[in-house]
Amino acid sequence: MTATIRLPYLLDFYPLQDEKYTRIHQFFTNLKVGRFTTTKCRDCEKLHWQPRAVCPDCGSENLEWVDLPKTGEVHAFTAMLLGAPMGFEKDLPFVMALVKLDGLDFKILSRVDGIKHEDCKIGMRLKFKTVTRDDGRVFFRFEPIG
Amino acid sequence: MTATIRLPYLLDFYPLQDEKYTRIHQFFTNLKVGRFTTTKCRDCEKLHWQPRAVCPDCGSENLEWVDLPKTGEVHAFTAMLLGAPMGFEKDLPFVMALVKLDGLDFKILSRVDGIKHEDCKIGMRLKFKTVTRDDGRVFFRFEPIG
Amino acid sequence: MRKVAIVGGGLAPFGVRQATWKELAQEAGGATFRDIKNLERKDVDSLFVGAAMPERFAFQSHVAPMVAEQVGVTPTKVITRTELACASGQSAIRMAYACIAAGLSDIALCIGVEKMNIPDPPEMQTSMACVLDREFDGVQGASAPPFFALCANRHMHDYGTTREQMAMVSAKNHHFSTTNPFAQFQKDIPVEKVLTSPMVAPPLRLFDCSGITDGAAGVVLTTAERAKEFTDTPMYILGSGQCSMGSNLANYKSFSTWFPLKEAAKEAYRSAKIGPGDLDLAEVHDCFTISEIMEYEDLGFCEKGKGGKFIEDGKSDLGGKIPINTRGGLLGTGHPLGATGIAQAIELMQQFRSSVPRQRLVDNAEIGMAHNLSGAANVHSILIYGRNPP
Amino acid sequence: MRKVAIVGGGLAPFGVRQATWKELAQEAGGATFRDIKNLERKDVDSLFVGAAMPERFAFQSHVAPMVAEQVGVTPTKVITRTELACASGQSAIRMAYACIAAGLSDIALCIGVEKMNIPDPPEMQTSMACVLDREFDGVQGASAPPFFALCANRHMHDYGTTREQMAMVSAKNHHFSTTNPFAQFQKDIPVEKVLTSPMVAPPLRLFDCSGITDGAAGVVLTTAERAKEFTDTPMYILGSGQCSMGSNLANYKSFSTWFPLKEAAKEAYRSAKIGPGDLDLAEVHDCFTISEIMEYEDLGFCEKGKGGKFIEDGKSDLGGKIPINTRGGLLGTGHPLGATGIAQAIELMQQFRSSVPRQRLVDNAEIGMAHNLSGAANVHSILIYGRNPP
Ligand SMILES: [Zn+2]
Ligand SMILES: [Zn+2]
Repeated sequence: MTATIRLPYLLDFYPLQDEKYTRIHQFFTNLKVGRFTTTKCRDCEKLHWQPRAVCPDCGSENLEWVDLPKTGEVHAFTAMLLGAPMGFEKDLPFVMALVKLDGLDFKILSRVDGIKHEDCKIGMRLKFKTVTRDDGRVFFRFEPIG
Repeated sequence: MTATIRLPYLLDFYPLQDEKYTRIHQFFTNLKVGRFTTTKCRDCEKLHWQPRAVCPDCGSENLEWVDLPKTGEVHAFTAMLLGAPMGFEKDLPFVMALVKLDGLDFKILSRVDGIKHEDCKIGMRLKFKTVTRDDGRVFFRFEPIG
Repeated sequence: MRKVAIVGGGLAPFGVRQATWKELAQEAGGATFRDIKNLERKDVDSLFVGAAMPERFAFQSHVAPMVAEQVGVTPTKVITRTELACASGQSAIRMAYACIAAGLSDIALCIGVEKMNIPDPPEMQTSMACVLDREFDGVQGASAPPFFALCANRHMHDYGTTREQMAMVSAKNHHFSTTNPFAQFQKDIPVEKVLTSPMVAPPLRLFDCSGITDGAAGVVLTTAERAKEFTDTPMYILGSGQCSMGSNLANYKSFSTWFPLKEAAKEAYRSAKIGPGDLDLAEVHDCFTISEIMEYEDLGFCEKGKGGKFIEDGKSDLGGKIPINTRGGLLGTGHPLGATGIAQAIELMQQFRSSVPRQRLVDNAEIGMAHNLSGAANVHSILIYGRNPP
Repeated sequence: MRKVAIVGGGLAPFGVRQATWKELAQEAGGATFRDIKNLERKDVDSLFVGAAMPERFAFQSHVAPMVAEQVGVTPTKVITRTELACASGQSAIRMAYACIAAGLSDIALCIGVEKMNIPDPPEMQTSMACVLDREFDGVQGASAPPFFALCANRHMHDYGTTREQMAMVSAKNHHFSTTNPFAQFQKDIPVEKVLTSPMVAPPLRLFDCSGITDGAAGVVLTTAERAKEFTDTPMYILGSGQCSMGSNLANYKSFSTWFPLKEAAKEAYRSAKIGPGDLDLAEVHDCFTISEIMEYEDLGFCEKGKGGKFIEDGKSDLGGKIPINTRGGLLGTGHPLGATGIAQAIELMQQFRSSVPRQRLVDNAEIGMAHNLSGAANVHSILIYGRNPP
């Protein structure tokens, strides 16, 4: 028999996601229904990554939630084969890529599921997906298209 | 059924005690046989607390292990009633004191076993004792004399 | 050496915040830039982040560039985080001061931030305890409340200080914090309530202790010469002092006198060319009620051993000899470690500007002190600020 | 602004040490004072401790006063810890430099120390990963090796850099470290062995990565004016540069050019009034082989994209255009985060003194650079040192 032991807060990479802990809880609420969103400043029009509580360009808190493109391409890739942190050991090996979102400048770091490192290529097309943990917390990853 | 879960290193107050981890492993080896010791510099005669690998007064590494007095008196006292760190919760409440060792200037902080806070007094006489954990690691505490 | 001034600053509200470490930094940055009309983010050339333990409380290291991004600055001269436990915020100001004085930076932002309320309180307490010498003092169960309780026990024994006198410190500072919308606690806590609150580490009770607090604060420093570009009311740094003695408790000379505080005060007064009698007000580190009482003495506001009498006689209250902790202190506003030293500077600046609420205003204040101790009071850090240039 | 010099320093051996964090600090302190004949511990007025993550690796916070006690100094002017991840040690030197230049300190000790080998390697890896943006990048599995692997992947794509060229960096630095008894690794690692070592994060293999290292280092700074009281061979600070851009990886302008490095270099050369061609040698941050190659380019030692060719042509080896990482670099000596920047300064000082072993001596060196990146290369820190006063 195995029991799941909750990691102490200071060993747990997953952000706390609800209203009690973060002003960007809407990001996670949106993820739960498959939306990939971030904040945009209504005052200076700056689009942020990651989502913000306060605009880093103008200091405004008048922000709105907007959808991000859910497709993109590999700008660079690697994989983790050795030396995983706690909570990631059982996932080894896994692929990571900088994903250039379509139409935007952001190159977001993401795990890429469903592919081996040997089969990755710069420029390869990817699409957004979400993963949900046992405790209900979510995060996003990407996977190859088609 | 309960199982003991080892605390991660960064939640475990007890020092790692063997040769693999510390140059003052002799301190712990001595504790295990009931000796309360520290280092003294053979070059400048400085007596250290806590035990050292290098003399802070003259930089010498030519140090010897000497025995400390195992009795002393309460210089100041308190207790922890609320807000214990992990690993200490089940010990609540417990008494702590600054123990002025007989004949020396050191006022060493120590848990004091076998007494309630209400019964403590400045000047009260104490004697050294050791405690041993399940995993074999030791530390010292004090307790009232007589 | 160039003269240095603080030209503005702002706060994120202190308390049990429903916000992450990063979001608190964002708020402090936003508030700071709102306070300084003519300053653009791109003009900031340096950043100093005061933070005690983001590695533990927020599971995040290398926080200086993270704060730069959160607040929208791009340091091209100097960037670092300063850590000095409870004095991490003041340490950020001190390093900015040094860099500007030396000519290594022209406009420096300091952000102090701490997120201390985490889901598991024992894990928070565990992290707090490693501020002391973990291997030899922490393992014995020591953390902040027991350490200051030992000082209180000894101070009561040596000088006859009473529980009532300690409670008066808490009541005074909580009363001040009723005027401060940024404070964690905004209700009066009368002496009687302090004396009957739950015992934490005897003789200290719950309201003898500052809170577990989330918060952030920011200030901007520049040369005295350029300060008027950004504000009509700069606050100048007149002097500083800092001293460290002992780390393991066994190596302290005393527990009822903080010798490193006496040394730091001497140097602060010397460098500012003033004496304690020249101060119009002071922000001192009241992490526990006993701390403020000992600080009255070791800062030279009263004779050694008479700190209890000093609060009893109202000498540290508004209208007294030297009003202390008018923003509510750590007891009233909470103590987000990295933010505290910066929040103290903001209070003095706002006092000099006469922009604090009437109920806590010290009329015509011209010289003020900000003091922080850190850890088990083995380091004391002091800055002396003035409304007029040195 | 007063001119500043380093008058001496010493090391604790780097490696998997059977010693605690505190004991490493003691060793570095001892070695530093042994190196500076006329300096007494009581004359040190300030202490700067460079440490990246003692809160996690050593479960210890508020480390500056702890180091003061461990090495036997009593700072009465300035004391703080500086944290800037992998550049924490250089940050300590920079802050000491600022305080001495400004007149806030006269004699400052810098101690850099890190204890990274802890009983549970995954716990160590977990701590290392929080150097990146933990909430958004770390949660995706990112830590140092994958980040630098992404840079390598992109640099190979953009400029045709090869695996063999990267391996040459490792072979060169490991060869230098065979001359360094303080190094973690003291054996030659030929190119072939690098290329067949276990894959960590493709394209990076084990010997493309610096080690997990325990170590400590110390230096003492004072004014250029007083330097000769303590040594016949002071090393002067000629200039500095530091720049921070981006924190979350999404906000980087490029992964094959480090723009903040280009900015930091520009400022360092400007303030030292030199160009890259004036450098006789450099210590640059080879945490991974690809880092050193990118640094050749972005520091201006060669054209953009030609870093691979630069190592291939032996330009960074002894006798080449600019010998790089003669003590063995991070690849050869290991990378105890807080100690690295200080160990680099010691190497340059010993080169200027001609006291390093003949096999790595750069004859008549007069000007050298120490460079550190930190975290995911979002901050770059540079100091320029000289054998002669500025
Ligand atoms: Zn905006
Ligand atoms: Zn000695």
